[in-house]
Amino acid sequence: MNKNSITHQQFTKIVALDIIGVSILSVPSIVIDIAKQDAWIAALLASFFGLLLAGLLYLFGRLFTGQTLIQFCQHLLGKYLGNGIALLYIFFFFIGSTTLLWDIGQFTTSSVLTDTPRLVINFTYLIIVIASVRLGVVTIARSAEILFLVFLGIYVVFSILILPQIHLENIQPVLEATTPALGQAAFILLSFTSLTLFRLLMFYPQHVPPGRATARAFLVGTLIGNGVLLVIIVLSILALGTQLSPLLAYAGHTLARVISVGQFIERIEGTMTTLWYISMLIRITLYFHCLVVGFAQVVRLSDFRVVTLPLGMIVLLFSLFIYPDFDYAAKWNREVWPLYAFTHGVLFPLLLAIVYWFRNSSLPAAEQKESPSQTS
Amino acid sequence: MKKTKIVLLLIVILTVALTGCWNRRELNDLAIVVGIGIDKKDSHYVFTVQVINQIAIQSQTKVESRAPVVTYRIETDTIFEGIRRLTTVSPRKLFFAHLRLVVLGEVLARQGIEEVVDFLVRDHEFRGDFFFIVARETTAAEVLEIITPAELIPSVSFYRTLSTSARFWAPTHSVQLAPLVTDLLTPGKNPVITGLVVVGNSPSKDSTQNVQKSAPPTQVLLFSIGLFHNGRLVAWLNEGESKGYNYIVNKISSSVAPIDGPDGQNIILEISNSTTKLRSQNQDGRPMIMIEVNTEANLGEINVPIDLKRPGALSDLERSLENKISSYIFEAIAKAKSYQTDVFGFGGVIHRADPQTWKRLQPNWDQEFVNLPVEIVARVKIKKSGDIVTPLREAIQKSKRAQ
Amino acid sequence: MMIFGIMVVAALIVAYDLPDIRKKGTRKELAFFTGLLAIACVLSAIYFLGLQLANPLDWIAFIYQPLFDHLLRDKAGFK
Amino acid sequence: MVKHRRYTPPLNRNFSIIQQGTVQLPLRNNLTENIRTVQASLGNSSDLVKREVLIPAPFAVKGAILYMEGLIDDQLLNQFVLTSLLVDTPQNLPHNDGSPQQLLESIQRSALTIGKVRSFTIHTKMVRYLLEGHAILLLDQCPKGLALSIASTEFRAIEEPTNQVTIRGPRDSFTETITKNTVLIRRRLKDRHLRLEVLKVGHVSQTNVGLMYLTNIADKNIVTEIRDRLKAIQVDGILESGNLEEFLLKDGYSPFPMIYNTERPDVVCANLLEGKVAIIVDGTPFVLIAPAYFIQFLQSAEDYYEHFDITLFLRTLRYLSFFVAMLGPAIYIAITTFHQEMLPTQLLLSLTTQREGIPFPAFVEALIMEITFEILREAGVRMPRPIGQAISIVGALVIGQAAAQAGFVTPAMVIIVSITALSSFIIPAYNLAIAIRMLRFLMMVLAATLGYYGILIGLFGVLIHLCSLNPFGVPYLTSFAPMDQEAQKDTIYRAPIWSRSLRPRHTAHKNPTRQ
Repeated sequence: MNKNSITHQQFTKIVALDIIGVSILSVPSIVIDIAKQDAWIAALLASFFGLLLAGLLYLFGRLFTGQTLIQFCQHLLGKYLGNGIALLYIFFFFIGSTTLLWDIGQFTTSSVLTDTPRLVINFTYLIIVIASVRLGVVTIARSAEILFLVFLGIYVVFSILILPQIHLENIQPVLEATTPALGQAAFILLSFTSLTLFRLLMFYPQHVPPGRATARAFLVGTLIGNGVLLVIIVLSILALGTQLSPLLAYAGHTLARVISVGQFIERIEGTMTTLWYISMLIRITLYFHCLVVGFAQVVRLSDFRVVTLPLGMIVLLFSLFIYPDFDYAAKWNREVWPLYAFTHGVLFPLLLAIVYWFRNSSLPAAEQKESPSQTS
Repeated sequence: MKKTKIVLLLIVILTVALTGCWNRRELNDLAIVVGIGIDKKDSHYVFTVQVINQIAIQSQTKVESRAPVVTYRIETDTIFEGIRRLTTVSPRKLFFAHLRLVVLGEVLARQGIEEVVDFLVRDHEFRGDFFFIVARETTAAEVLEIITPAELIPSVSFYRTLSTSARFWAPTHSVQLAPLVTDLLTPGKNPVITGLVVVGNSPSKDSTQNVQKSAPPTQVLLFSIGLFHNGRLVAWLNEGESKGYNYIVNKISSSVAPIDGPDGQNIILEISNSTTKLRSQNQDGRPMIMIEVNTEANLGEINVPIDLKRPGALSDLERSLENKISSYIFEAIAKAKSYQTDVFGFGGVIHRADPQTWKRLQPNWDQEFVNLPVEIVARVKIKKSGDIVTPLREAIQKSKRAQ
Repeated sequence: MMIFGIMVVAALIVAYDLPDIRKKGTRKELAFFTGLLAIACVLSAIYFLGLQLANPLDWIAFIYQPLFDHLLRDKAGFK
Repeated sequence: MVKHRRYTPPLNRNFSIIQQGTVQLPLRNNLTENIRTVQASLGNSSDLVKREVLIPAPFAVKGAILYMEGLIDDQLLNQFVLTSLLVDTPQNLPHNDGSPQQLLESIQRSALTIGKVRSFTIHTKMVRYLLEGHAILLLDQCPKGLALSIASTEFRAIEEPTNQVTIRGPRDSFTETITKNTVLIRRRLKDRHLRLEVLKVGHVSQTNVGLMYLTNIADKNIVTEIRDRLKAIQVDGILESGNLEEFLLKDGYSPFPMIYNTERPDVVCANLLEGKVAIIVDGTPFVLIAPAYFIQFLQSAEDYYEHFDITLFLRTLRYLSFFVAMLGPAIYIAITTFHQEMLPTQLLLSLTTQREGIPFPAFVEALIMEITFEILREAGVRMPRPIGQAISIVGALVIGQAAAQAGFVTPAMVIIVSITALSSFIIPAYNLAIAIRMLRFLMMVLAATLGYYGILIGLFGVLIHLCSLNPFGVPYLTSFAPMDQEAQKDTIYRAPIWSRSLRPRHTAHKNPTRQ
């Protein structure tokens, strides 16, 4: 067994946790706000496109087995253009890390520890993130495996405990939402789930052996992730209703508050915060991993660990004010982020693939060199 | 090398720890708020908080002379300011997560409750599992200052009463935060809140003397349901109408229903199970609401000589209960219609069944609601007649006759 | 106060990583480490002195907001 | 700048003489000279016994028997050495030319009625043999000697295990003698693939360290790595297997144990069958097993002897108590000082009334109680047994009653601390229990600072740390991460033995099936 490889099971769980990521916390209210009681249809749509995207990402990743996305850019487009695209990606990873860390701080300071400075929350969380990035992808994969178990356990308990609180009539009438609303909801959902999944390209071609099992890991992971989101969205609609959910910053958290089984199992929202922190952890870690590894590869450092702490400090700083307030964040998430994610998650990879295809067909002799992986 | 790294990490953790403790509140620094009362007096708000007096309820050193709760009162111009200013009146930090009861003064309720609700939703410390109550014909402060006999803490006492009576007694309706907000927001639904009446307003109500007699001079009765329209209290339902309301919204799990026997005397039926289905039907392009009540009842108390073994006797009882239920429902709807407030969620029913029609009706729903035809179908089934079939009184008469 | 904090954090980072970098890494690693750390410290200092730092999200929004407004909101009917 | 002064251990004098070559010389012909050299190199130590003998006629050769007093078995010496040499020799030995050198060889071949006899020609060896408990036979006019293995076996007998007690299961445990210990293992695994390699570790102690494994199962790389690490050890003495453990794990720090130790032969055998390597150190009854996984420390030998459903129950209990032991006070602190909304109202009321008049914050209260408890526990372990009992009574009174009544601590805190303490006793491996007890304080600090969030951060940290551990190339969290379907048959749930047909993947991939 190769010590550096990630098993397919681990990869499945990484994909799933990564998709669930921050989405489980902040997305339900946005989606329900737009698509009302039909939000679950939007979620289904998003899962469908998510599967499609997962397949494409897998195929795209196969173009450069053994390399990362950044290396592929450099390789394919040469020093200047390649590094240019790479820098755009790194900027994206930077935005991803900082905004997610902001989300952690925002959630914690508004719902869990209200008087604690955001700096402290972000700082402590970032320490964990930096530690896992420094320990390497294999460690991240293993912790993802365990975190996934814990997550799933709490999640299932959570969903079952919610059941007594649901009102089935909340989901009626079905299909009232207009097509644009459904489309937008699905697009936003997608921008939180599969559109940004390309960060996996920063390590998966190197660490996961290619083949059918990997493709399946991609698809199964996407299915699990989207399934979890779908259930949370449905539960939010059923238990909180389409009127209350959009008002709440963190519908999932409020959902945990309404749990009351036999007047005994209640007041457990504190325990349920575990869910959000676990799901966030893998995603931020991956973003930060991509950021430092990408940076190290652009400037060609031999060891990416060197820049983890300084970059971590910058991320921490920006995470304090990246969104000036919650309204800015809400508007950004609805209006700008989906397009931004789309550019990096679909447009650029497509362009890269086209360039690759073009160069490979025009330079058949170079193929061996361009993709040493194809054969191996 | 490793050693220095570990030491550095520990230093970081300890620094954070030592400068920390931002949110820390020791248990004995807390003033546990169990009830909030909000009144409006002229143009400003009066806040009353009921806080548990920990010293008084300490089990080992029980101080009989101390009241189990303390109430603080403050007057401000805005609600937010009020809640913040409250922290200055108590030596301990007010802690709202265990709030059981929010009592709204009738004056305030009639002027609008949106602001109050907004605050309660926004602040994370309010968990939303408390009940709302309107202090009918009195102020919230009055209600919160009463000392109750059966429970040490009055708010908990009201909370319990409310949740038990909502289960065993039809005319009350418990409302928590989330449903209230939903009702306020949903087009085609208006909220209701149970009203509470203070009976026997004796001067000693706010002292422990109130609990030293087995029949406390001042008591609080839960009574009737208050109808809201656009966040404002507009009317009170009487007991029968309140029952009708609960039948419509399917909130009856158990109750008692007196029906008139042949001599005008009562036969009391115990309702063991009741489900209501609301349906919307299209009648010549106009929606109509069908209310279908299916009730199971048991014989409770029979004060009239009636031969239950006679064929049709039970079904006669069933018919008369059906009529009774229908009339409750009818009265409730009539009352709501007269105030143009759809507290039953008929609009939602139409919305779910027929979104197209709803879209047409929604802008003018209040008016449409008044003209909305409603059909009531009540079905009653008497399941058990109690352990004895024949009423005892009749059996005695019979056996005497036989002698 | 916060400036002092930044200095302490920077010192901790240096104490944590510098020995390893000097032992294993090349001049380039050292340069990027110190360079980034310096940038981080300067930015933090600017922020904690109460000055406004540019928000990178605004740059992105500058490009994408019109795109959303014209393409998605007006044409596709997004809210 | 002040240079770091390296710590150099003072060398043992005897050792340095041997090392520096004063006696690195061959044996001479002269018997007295040889004896004198030996005496000199041992510093005329008084426990060196010199017994001069004369091999009777027809040889009539002077000789001497040397041994360290107490290291050899006197009875064996009398019965099998002296008797053979002095009484039976003339009859048994062929009468040839009679040079002492040949005589020695014939004695070795035909006269001595003991098992292990080795010859040597240099002093260093002789001294070493002496110190290892051999008797030395020297003859005059002969530059060669014999080392007779008649070491005293008067050590502790095999007794019941005292630390890893089981209700059901074998009652023998290892002793301080390596030979006895290997026998205990050999007796259980009668297979030609069972290998024992003995290395000597420690310049001074010259401790025998045995490496045992099954060649057809154990991963060769792991064995080689362990052997290499053992050989690389530079130290004066190894007194307990714990010393070795630290050497084997010196390139990474973790509070968590990564080498298992046991005093039970049956546990060692079970592990050998799973492809692990046992390291037996002379002088200690604790045998090391490497590589060890995390879950192994939560398992007990009995798990495999009792019915499997009982095991499921017991292991669930252990995993639960693992977390209780680590997080008990932390969660209590977090809930009572940060998340009071999580308590049911009634409980909150009863806790608040308890806390009325307690002078310390909950964290300090917990700290006081925890430290008191740790002191008591340590005192209980170190004290002689009868006093230990008294200590536990005092402890129970002081902690349980007096402190709560005096208003130092709340009764609730007493309950929490006691439950935590009990939970830490449930963990079968003492070294894991200690690791958790230390982490508990860290968790308490985090909980007192950041509440539940702090605990989560701490748990994440611990998890990541555990995930990054790879003792001897095997993931520490094996069978959870990387997740292994087959290994689930022996984690929290132990499948019936008959259904566990596969050995652990990481250590025994060479020969994966059991049946």
